[in-house]
Amino acid sequence: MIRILKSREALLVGVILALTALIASRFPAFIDPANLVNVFTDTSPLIILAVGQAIVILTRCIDLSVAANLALTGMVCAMLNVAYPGLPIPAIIAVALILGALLGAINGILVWKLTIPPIVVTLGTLTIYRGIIFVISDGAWVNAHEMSPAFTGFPRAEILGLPVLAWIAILTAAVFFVVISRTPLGRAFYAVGGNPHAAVYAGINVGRTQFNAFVLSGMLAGLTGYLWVARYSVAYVDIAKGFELEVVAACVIGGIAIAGGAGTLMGAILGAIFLGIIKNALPVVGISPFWQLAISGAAIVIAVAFNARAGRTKGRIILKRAEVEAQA
Amino acid sequence: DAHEPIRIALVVKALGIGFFEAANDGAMEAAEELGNVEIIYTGPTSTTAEGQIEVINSLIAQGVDAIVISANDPDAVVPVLQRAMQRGITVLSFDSGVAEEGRMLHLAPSSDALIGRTIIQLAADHLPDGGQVALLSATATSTNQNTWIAEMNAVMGDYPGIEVVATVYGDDLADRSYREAVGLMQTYPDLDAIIAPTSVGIVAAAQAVVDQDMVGQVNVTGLGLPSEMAGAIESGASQSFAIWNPIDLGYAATMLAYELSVNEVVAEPGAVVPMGRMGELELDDTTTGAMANPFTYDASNIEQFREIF
Amino acid sequence: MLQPALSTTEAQDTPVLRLAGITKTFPGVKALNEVSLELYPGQVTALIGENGAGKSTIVKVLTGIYRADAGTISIDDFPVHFTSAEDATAAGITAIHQETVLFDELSVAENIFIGHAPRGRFGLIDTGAMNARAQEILDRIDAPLTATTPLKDLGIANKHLVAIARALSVDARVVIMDEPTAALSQKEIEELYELVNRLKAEGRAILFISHKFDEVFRIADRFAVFRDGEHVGAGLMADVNEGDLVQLMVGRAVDQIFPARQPNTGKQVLRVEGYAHPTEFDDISLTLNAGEILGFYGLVGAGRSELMQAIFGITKPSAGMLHIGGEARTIRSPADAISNGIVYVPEDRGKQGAVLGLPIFQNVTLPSLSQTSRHGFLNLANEFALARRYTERLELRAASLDQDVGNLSGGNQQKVVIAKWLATKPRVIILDEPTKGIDIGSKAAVHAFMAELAAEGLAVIMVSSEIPEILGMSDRVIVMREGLIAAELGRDGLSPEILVRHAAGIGAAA
Amino acid sequence: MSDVGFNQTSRDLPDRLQSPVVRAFKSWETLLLAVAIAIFITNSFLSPYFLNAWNLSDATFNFTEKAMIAFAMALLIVAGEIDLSVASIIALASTAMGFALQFDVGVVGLVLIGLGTGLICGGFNGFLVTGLGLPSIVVTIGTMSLFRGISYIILGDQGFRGYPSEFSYFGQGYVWWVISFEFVLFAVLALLYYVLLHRTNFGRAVYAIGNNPTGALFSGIRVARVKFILFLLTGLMSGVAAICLTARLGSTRPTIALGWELEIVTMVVLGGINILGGSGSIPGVVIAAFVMGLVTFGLGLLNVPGIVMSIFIGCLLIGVIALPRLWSIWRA
Ligand SMILES: Nc1ncnc2c1ncn2[C@@H]1O[C@H](COP(=O)(O)OP(=O)(O)OP(=O)(O)O)[C@@H](O)[C@H]1O
Ligand SMILES: Nc1ncnc2c1ncn2[C@@H]1O[C@H](COP(=O)(O)OP(=O)(O)OP(=O)(O)O)[C@@H](O)[C@H]1O
Ligand SMILES: [Mg+2]
Ligand SMILES: [Mg+2]
Repeated sequence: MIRILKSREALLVGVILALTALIASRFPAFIDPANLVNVFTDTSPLIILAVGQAIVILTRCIDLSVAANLALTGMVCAMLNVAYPGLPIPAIIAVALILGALLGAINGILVWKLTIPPIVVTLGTLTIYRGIIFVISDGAWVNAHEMSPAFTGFPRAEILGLPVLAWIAILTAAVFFVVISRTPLGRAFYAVGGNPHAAVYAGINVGRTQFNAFVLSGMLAGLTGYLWVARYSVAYVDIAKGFELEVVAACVIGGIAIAGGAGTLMGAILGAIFLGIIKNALPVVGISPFWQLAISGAAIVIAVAFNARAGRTKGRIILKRAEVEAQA
Repeated sequence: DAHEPIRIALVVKALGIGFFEAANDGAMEAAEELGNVEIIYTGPTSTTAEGQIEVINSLIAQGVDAIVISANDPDAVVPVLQRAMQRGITVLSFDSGVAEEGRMLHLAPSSDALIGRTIIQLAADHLPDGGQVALLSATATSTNQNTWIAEMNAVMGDYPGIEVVATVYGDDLADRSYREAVGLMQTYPDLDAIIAPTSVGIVAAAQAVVDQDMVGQVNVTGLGLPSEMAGAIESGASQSFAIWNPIDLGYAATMLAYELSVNEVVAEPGAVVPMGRMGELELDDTTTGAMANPFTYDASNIEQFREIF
Repeated sequence: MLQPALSTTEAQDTPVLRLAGITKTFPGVKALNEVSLELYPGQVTALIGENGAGKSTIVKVLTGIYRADAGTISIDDFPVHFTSAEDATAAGITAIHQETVLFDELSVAENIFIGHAPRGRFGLIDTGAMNARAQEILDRIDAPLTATTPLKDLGIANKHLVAIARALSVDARVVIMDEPTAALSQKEIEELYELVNRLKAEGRAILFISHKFDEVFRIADRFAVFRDGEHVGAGLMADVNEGDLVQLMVGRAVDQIFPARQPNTGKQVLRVEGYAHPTEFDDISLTLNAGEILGFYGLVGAGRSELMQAIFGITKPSAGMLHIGGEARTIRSPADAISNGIVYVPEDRGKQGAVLGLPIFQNVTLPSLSQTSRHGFLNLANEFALARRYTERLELRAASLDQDVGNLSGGNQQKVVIAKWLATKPRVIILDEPTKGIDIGSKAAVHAFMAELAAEGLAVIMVSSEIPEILGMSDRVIVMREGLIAAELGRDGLSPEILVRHAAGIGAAA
Repeated sequence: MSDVGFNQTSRDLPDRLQSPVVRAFKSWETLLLAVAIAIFITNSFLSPYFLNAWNLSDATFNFTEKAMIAFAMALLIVAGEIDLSVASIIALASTAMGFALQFDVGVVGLVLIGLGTGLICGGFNGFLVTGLGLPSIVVTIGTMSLFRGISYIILGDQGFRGYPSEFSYFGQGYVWWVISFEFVLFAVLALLYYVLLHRTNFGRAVYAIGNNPTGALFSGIRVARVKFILFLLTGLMSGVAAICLTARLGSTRPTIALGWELEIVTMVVLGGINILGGSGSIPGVVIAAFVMGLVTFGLGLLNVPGIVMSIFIGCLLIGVIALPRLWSIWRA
């Protein structure tokens, strides 16, 4: 019980609740259910990407290409929709998942087969993917009026009062929760990140596990690409530019160790929600737009500092006396 | 060499923006009319001054005859443009201006005062009893939007019932603008209109109004492209909006560049420079001239223009 | 050179596993050169050899972690090929590796079963079954552990038990143990011997790697000796004595007796008064004189390393004073300690002792750069000269001084670390388990060297968990238990029994 | 005991197996230099405007400011840390200088304010990383927003302009003929950082820390202090770059130098600095700066959009690292 209370996730939940209460005390409309749904929906892309990024970071890698992958896949989906307006949504989603996974696989194969450091690989593919968007679209935007209503309507459609976009975030979290905790692959993510050297001894192929992480992260980025483009009804070269760092920030705020091997999916999701609330609350509570950037930056720094304090391992205790005190 | 084509570079804020693509069409039209003119359409991929400077550097190196620029930052590009002028290149700005010392003349799409009045007038037309309006601008640093907003504020006295409750910035990013628009509607439940004097912001705001089920309550207006705004007019999210014709703007800028570089017209206060089918441009004390009045689009004429730009 | 006492044709059984002509080359090192090895069911084969002889390398070849450049592995005379650790497990080979190969963020059960966890519905891991089976194995080896505990909550010795449990979680015909007792206390070592006997009785073939001769003679049936990547002999333990084995191993006789030392105690150099720490140790007072070797004995986990690290400025004590040469000093960092003449050879060589990615000479000069440089600018010639002086004195084996330390064997890495400290001309040298995992030849060299240093007037603290080493080397012994000093004993009347009693808290009064 | 000698070779251990010259020839820098020369030759064939002293001089502005930061960043990355807030430090330092304009502080005052702001920001990052023990990649993602955010708070939708004309020398002045002040500064800093990393005790400590921070600490290196100094240096170089860039632009906006951080990291990595710490060299970074400058300028002359250039840079980044590995795989 004490363990649960002291966990990083619980702490983060507490911070999120406190933050929400603080905002609500000044702007009661913020905790209006409709607005909360809104905030959650707005945060959904970040949540989905954070799930993918969390897996990648667990394996001691990092994927800086997620936002570029999102933008490229989104553009392809939008262009497909323009070219074949009749294409059913499931087909579009399949394209998004497959293309995203493919782009992730490119990262993965470079990390796996050529053992290039992930940050270098994804720094490279980040610029390459963005460039490809320009090449295929000739720099032109795809605007709302060119997209079919079904295409733009899908993430907005409501089921039980919640937009599909939000449901997809919930579903993603649920599926990956099972993957992480109950499949050999999920456990391998922890093993590979926690002690890659030892993972080899345990018969785990480190490179392939990292490859799988990149494919999953890419797949989720691709899915988000379609959802993003449909939600905001526009596709162009620069969508979600710089979002990759926000995704990483969400993971780390949520307690995913940047050195790999430690942290939980729940933490990453809470980290995303934390950032989402800050981002969404600031315009709503009427803070000058010029203050927003600094506030979210400060929030990241404070959250990380807090997190590191909370997560500091006390290590073992040799003195019997101290051990007794610690248990008391 | 008379046979070498005259090379006029059109440096835009960022590649891929519909408005500038249309301006490029106008430039091409002018080039065809003039003959022996080559248009180099270029610009950075994101709206930064540093990006434009790199582009201008390479244009200087290529020794183009004229640079026509819509600046991301009126001051930051001044030194590099001054260098261009020192190397004998004609420099003029259009759409979003460059500080006076960095160009020979500035072609404003319309007079700033007129635009300022138009955007508030568009909102006021549908608010006979007054009400709350909010501004959704581009980046906080973009010159033209800031000037228009200033001009608009200057005439607010003529609209006593109308209150501007907030100004927010969507950075000319679709998602950011969308979120800001949603934020506006939540913060100000009684909001009646959103004025977005930017083609990116206005589309995003219209989308947000539709998504928030606020059609009929919040009217989105401002400056936008008919092709992009057709849907918003149809859905009723926007009653009307205005814009000048970007094709004409590109055409006029090219004509001016040609006059200055080939026909050696001197751009000085009070000068009158011809610009082909667009007539003549009269330069004021800051060697700035306005092309034409903004034109208003609504349900009655949108169909006619949506295919054009 | 001694010939193998027994040729394999005389063995009663046929080997279950046979390696022939195995060669493995690393950049610049031929770690294995056409070696052969045979393991017999129901017998323990001890593999011995100096540091860097290639013992661990053959284990890694056998478990599919390395692929041999040449040679064959056959099981029951069928040739097999391993491309990963999984293949080797599937072929019935399991190993307790020299390094701890565990995962802090996973539970004990998950550590035991990672790679071959029981599956339930939809191919998902059956957590319940996994925990139950893990608990079963833990109970079988008398490990006082719960299967669901996160591994990070365990101490180092318990982690080792998990590694053993992991090796037992597959039903293997061949069990390999690479220095399994290095991190265990006496009691746990006894339990391990029992386990080995059980495995033997079940008919499994066991490969047992150790540097401890008493242990080899106690449990092994056969032996194989490697030297410099070559197979130099094999046979039955019954046919050889310790001297023979040592001769085979190092190619010469080694005087195993600890160096004779003249007590040569000089002035007091170090005095620690009332050092305390909230969780690690308390009430520590000690003195150390020039020319003296002070032994620190205790069970693994008694807090000796923590105390030494506090003296060296890594851990901050919450109270207490430290005097050097009679003057009070505050030591806030290792840099302070070094400038005060205190140096520390840590227990964890790879992580704390050496910078594995830097060349030998740079490791040696790292704390002495102010000596070799002028105004903060490097002088490579001086550095090579300094490095050469001290590595030569320690008989370092390497290809060049420019070679990365990571490519050296454990014993040679230890020499680099010691050389590094000697180059700073310290007054006090603390050696934490200086001969842990070091072969007998290097061990004797380190012991002789320690005696030499003390004779030169250096004050030496030697932390060790090996009783013979403590008895053979120390002028005085401090025994620690659970973060406290349990006893301080003079050289006279020291016996293994007294040491163990104090360390375990049984009470010397009896 | 020292006579026992069980290994004869230990007596005559050579200093090195490979002479430093041979080693240098086989190095990353050689490969990169070949790439740079190839690009130079290709460019001079593709565009008639390329081989022109003034044009080449103009082209150097594309990379000099970024390279100055890249030098300090290289040391930081060798030591196993990273600073993603550098571009935001430029923004804040430039803002501080612009703010100071109204107090008539003079050119020297402006320079000191620019450098000082850089130092303070670097010190703040350094404190968070070494004082509180936080991971630098995350800390600097946070301060990246924070520093630029402060610029926004101060500037809002305004900009600062009207820098004294002497100030513009730092960004627009020429020392001699086509040799700009910025280029000279770049060259001098390259030399300084070369000496610092490769020829001093401090540089050795940086390598040791990058290889094994614990081992370095146990060897008496003041790890936290060295890292803190590296963050200070990176902040300082961002301040220097802010001075040059502000002088070149003649104005300050909060969006100044947006997105530079990743370009700078790319430059450092392309230069052969191991992103995981522990290895790499300053000459590599210098060549990488030229490679990136040449590619963007060469393609710019062909009016290739910047984003398409970035495809080239991305491919170059991965390709240059991948090639040697592909080669060894292919040979095996
Ligand atoms: N990954 C590697 N790369 C390069 N050289 C290696 C590598 N692994 C081992 N070596 C070298 O191969 C030789 C054999 O090493 P190995 O670890 O097998 O020795 P060992 O007999 O187990 O020694 P110890 O008793 O110290 O454990 C040594 O010279 C070592 O330096
Ligand atoms: N559970 C643990 N968590 C973290 N570090 C540990 C743990 N167990 C051991 N260590 C570290 O590993 C090293 C070796 O520990 P060891 O078990 O030898 O204990 P010790 O306190 O050093 O005592 P001694 O030297 O008396 O055996 C020490 O540096 C210790 O700090
Ligand atoms: Mg070994
Ligand atoms: Mg210890």
